[in-house]
Amino acid sequence: MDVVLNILVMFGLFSVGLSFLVLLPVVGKILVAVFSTVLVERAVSRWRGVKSGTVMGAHVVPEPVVDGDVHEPPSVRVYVSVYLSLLVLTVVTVGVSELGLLMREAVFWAVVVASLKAGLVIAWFMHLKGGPPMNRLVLSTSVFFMVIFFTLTMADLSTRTMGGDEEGQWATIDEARDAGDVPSGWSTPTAP
Amino acid sequence: MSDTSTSAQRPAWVASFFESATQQRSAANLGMWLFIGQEILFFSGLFMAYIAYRWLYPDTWLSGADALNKTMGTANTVVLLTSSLTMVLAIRELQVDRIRASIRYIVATVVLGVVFLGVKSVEYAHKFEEGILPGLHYSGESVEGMAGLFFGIYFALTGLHALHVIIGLGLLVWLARRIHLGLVTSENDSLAENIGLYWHLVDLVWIFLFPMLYLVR
Amino acid sequence: MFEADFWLPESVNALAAGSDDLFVFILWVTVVSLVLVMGAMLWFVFRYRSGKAANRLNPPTHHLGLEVTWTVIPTIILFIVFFWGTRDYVRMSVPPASALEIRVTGQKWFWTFDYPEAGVRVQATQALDEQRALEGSPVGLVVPVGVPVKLVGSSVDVIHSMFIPAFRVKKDVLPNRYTTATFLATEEGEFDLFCAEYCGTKHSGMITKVTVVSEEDFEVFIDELKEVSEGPVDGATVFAQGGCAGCHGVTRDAPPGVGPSLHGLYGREERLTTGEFVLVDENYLRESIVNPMAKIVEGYGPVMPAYVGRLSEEEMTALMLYLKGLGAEDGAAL
Amino acid sequence: MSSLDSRSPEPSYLGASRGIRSWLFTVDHKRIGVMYLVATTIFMMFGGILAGVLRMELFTAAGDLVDPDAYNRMFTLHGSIMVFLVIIPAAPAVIGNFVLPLMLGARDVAFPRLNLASFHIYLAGAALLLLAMILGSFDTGWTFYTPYSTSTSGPVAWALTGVFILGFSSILTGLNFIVTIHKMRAPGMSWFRMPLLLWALYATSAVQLLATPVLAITVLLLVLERTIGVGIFDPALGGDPILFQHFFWFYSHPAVYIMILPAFGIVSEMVAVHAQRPIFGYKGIALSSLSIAIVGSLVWGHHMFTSGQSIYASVLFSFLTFFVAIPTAIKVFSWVATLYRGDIQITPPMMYVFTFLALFMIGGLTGVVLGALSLDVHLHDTYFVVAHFHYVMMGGAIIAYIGGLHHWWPKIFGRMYPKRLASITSVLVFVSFNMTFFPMFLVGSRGMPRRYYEYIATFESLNQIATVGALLLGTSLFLTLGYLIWGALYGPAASRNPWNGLSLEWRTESPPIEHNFHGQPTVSGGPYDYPVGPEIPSGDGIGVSA
Repeated sequence: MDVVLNILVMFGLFSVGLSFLVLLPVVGKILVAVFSTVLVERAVSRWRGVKSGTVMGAHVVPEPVVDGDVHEPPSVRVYVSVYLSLLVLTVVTVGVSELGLLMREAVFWAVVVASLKAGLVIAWFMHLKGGPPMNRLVLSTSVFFMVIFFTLTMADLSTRTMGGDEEGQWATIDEARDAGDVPSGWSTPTAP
Repeated sequence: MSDTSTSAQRPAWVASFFESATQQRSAANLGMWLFIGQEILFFSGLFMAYIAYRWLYPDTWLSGADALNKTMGTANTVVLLTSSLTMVLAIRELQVDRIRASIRYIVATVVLGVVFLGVKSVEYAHKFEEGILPGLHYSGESVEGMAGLFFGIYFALTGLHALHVIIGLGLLVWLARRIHLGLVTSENDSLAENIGLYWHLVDLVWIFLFPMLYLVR
Repeated sequence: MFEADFWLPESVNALAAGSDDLFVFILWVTVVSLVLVMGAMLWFVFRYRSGKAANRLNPPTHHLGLEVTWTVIPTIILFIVFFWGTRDYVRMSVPPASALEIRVTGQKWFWTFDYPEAGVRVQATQALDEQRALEGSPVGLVVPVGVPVKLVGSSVDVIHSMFIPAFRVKKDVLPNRYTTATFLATEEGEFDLFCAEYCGTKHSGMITKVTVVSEEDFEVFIDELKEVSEGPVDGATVFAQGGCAGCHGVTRDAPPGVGPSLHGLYGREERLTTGEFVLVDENYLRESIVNPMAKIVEGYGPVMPAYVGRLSEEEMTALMLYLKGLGAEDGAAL
Repeated sequence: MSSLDSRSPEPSYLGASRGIRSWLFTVDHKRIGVMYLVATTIFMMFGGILAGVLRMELFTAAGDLVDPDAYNRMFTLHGSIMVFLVIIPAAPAVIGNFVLPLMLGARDVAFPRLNLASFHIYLAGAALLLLAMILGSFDTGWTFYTPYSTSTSGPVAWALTGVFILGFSSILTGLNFIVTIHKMRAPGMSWFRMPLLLWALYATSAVQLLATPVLAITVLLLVLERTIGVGIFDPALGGDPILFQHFFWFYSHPAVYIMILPAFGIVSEMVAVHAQRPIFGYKGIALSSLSIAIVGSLVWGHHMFTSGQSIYASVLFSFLTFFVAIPTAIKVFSWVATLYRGDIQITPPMMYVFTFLALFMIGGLTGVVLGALSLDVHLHDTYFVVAHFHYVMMGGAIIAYIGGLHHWWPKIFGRMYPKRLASITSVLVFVSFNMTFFPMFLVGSRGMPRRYYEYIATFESLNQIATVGALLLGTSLFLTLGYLIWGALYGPAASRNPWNGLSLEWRTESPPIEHNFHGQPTVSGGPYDYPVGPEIPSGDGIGVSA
């Protein structure tokens, strides 16, 4: 096991950890931006040839300061166009899966399309856009924690075999079975 | 300060401990979003398991996705997306005081939810016939490697999602009744908004669940 | 009080040499900050207690210098502790290339040590350890002094953890993969080895010794083991080395243990947890060893580990013979 | 607010209605708080008695008092009860429920029926845990590590379902508090005019809301594993037991902050009120609560340094761990600095502040030892860890909670307990606490693993000191319980504001009326704006500029 390499990797991980803390506010802002789908909204506005911020409905409601007591429901047209975009994106994601991409690319595109769809649902169907800003904070915080959960857990799983030693190697069931060491204490699974 | 100054305009549905209808509505809205936040974390556990084991057993996941019925998955996606549309339309109709239309849209949402569950149970039934059961009970032949694990996650994820759909259906029926009785109105629509938010959450989970389980190979 | 000896057992692992210094450093940090903070607290209480005349004019609510100081100083100390601890940790966890490899297997509730190069195996149940101690032979895990050792651990049932305080070594052994721990013993002697991850009824009995011997003695030890393993297989030895005695009594008046007493078992009818009855014959015995969960005798839990693949056919035959003979003289009367 | 000076004829919340149903189905946050108080106290006594038996068993090196399975079940129950039924609900659900709306100047929490529901859910979860105990009890340890928890016999699934349900109670309480703090603040109460307890409860609630769902899904998967064999953590199917530990600690490490953050808030209140001066570094304390909540959620892997986790992940987690220590240190220094130039009242709550500071510092600093990778390898899963978390959880969270009870007792029940006896008892608690848990540091660092039913003879004398200490500690806690109950029933009537506090709860009656305040209170200054001139106000005056 190359200690120097290890230490280099460790410092790589430190900087990841450090940037987590330093970038906390920035990450938060990015998440808010993504989930308020500012970009999507702008694109739709441009496409429909209207001023940005007016896609929400025929009657433009100034964003309520604290809470939406002023009730001006968005127009049916907006809802239907969001719905149609969702259907198009569904077709896209199914289509992409038929292309036979490499696994990494397939995962990437699936997640991107799913996030777009989720953004549409959240922004318009769930009225995050134009709703109280606190809702964005709540959503981005929970997404942030979810990302933390995924990243730090994967920081363990993905570096286990980096030592190149037996450490972290999977004594898989098949291997164990060959060696006659089936982990026991459980009923043996039905052999496939 | 006292309550008397506001009590003249104070509707009966505003609880005594709230200052105003606005305060009550915004509290309900924030509460629901917090609930959605915790639901995201709840499902993140299963997605975490999915990611971790996908990393450890990529081959199993390849053949696992092949074993699932993509057509039914896509159909269910369309059904759920449509039900989300009928849901927002139901709330919109309620807000412009078209009660009958609103209830009709809720009924449509419920029907779509039932269709979703129907497709899901057909899918489950096929799996069971092929001996595809979660974990220990897996006895199918189509999937290589840690098939029990893959289907453990598949059934746990889709099962919990279906449970959320069932709860949502119950809530929708209850909502329709309350709208019918005039207990939920265009003014006092927090309940409708929140059940709507819940229904969209169920949709959101499926939006991620569908490509991850059915599509990505 | 401020020496490492007071707090920690003597360290005999060359790879962990000096790692105790960090403990002493933090101990001093702790004492100094406790004295400072508690001292300040008590002084303020004495100085400003109610009813005592004191200057209480404009008590400060902010003091930038002070606040920066008490943020920066702990930060610096914590960084020192982090780098120090990580440096020692890396040194302690990386096995030297020339390390002697020993496979450690945890099982409810005993340890098995395999020496792959020599092809020999030692099992360390409490009973076997006592027996070895009486015979004057080395107990438990035997390692040579001055040679780096790499323990490659795994478990056959639940998570256990090999913990050798004198070596500052601790590593969980897992049922699905290998974990490693490493040390270089600097002194001969006997040191405790504990199971540190809770594993059930006899968790606290899953302890043995690490015996560090000279290199010559180590060779003698290995050679003796080789001789024994090449000799004829004896059922009683298999029984003892398999750890069976940890749970099963073999005498007539043995108290009921974790598992049923095996005295006079052969030929008996036993009631199972399912309510069915089973005749104890060779097939049942074999099944219960290989796959104990299949048929469990009423009144006992599903706790016995499976021995599938852990016994050679020869050992199994010898064990069967031994089990059949247990209490045979009065078993016939039944 | 001159009308407040005359006692109103309105009955207090205690006497507003009668009968058991008026309690069990009340939506009044104060009554719900009192019911939580009763429930957690009963469970704490139960958990404490279990601890007593465990200590008696460990009095001698040989296992002779109970059999090993009984011992294993008892420490499991002790841990599960203390964590899930006592410490997690104690401060937020008892003190939080009672005090939070009062401090905000609100008439109730935002969702009173939800609040009652979370109490009922809590009772249901507790009932399931106790049912599991009656059905033969479970021996998994409160950590439920797989594959032990999936393969051992016993009603583990019942206990897990209980934990699942308790999680919901915790989530709903957190949700309720966040909405209440956002939406129900009295006119004039800006974020930085909130008492520090509210900041702490806010941070706590955020953690409850974000971390508890992961516990819920984890135990749900375990239940599915035990009932239908879903296989997600089963090594025989390729499942990874360490993944379970990630799941578990993603909740259970932040859970430590669910326990300790309200304690920080309680201490902040008590130290300012009983030193009769503005708190030092208000913003530092307030914001450090939030940063502890965030950073504390990034460090769970430090429970897994020896578990077979990748060493790179261990290094990362160790690094992040030290960042939690910094805001914590800032808080401790600020509390001590608050004593400077104060008018320090040596009252029972203040005695508990001193106790808390001493014990929590020891607990916190030994945490630094455990955060260092090289030392944790040796100390992990030994009695050193047991001592460390008892210093933090009991010496920190429970001591602050007991102190908080002393602080708000006259508000809750309108009667005062015997103060001198209370002060003396707090010293007894301090001494016997150290006698119990300090020897555990030593046996731990010398190598005694935790969860041991019998141990090698070398450790006997230190264990005997700990056992004697534990019995003394139990006695002093029972004494505390005794005089508190006596005080609530027969003590002298307490004034509206016995400690001269400035936050809103002291402006209403003791005990408060059912709707908390006569009219809507308003706020025009900070919660600790004591006059800072040479004159010290005395007596029962409210002394607030409002």
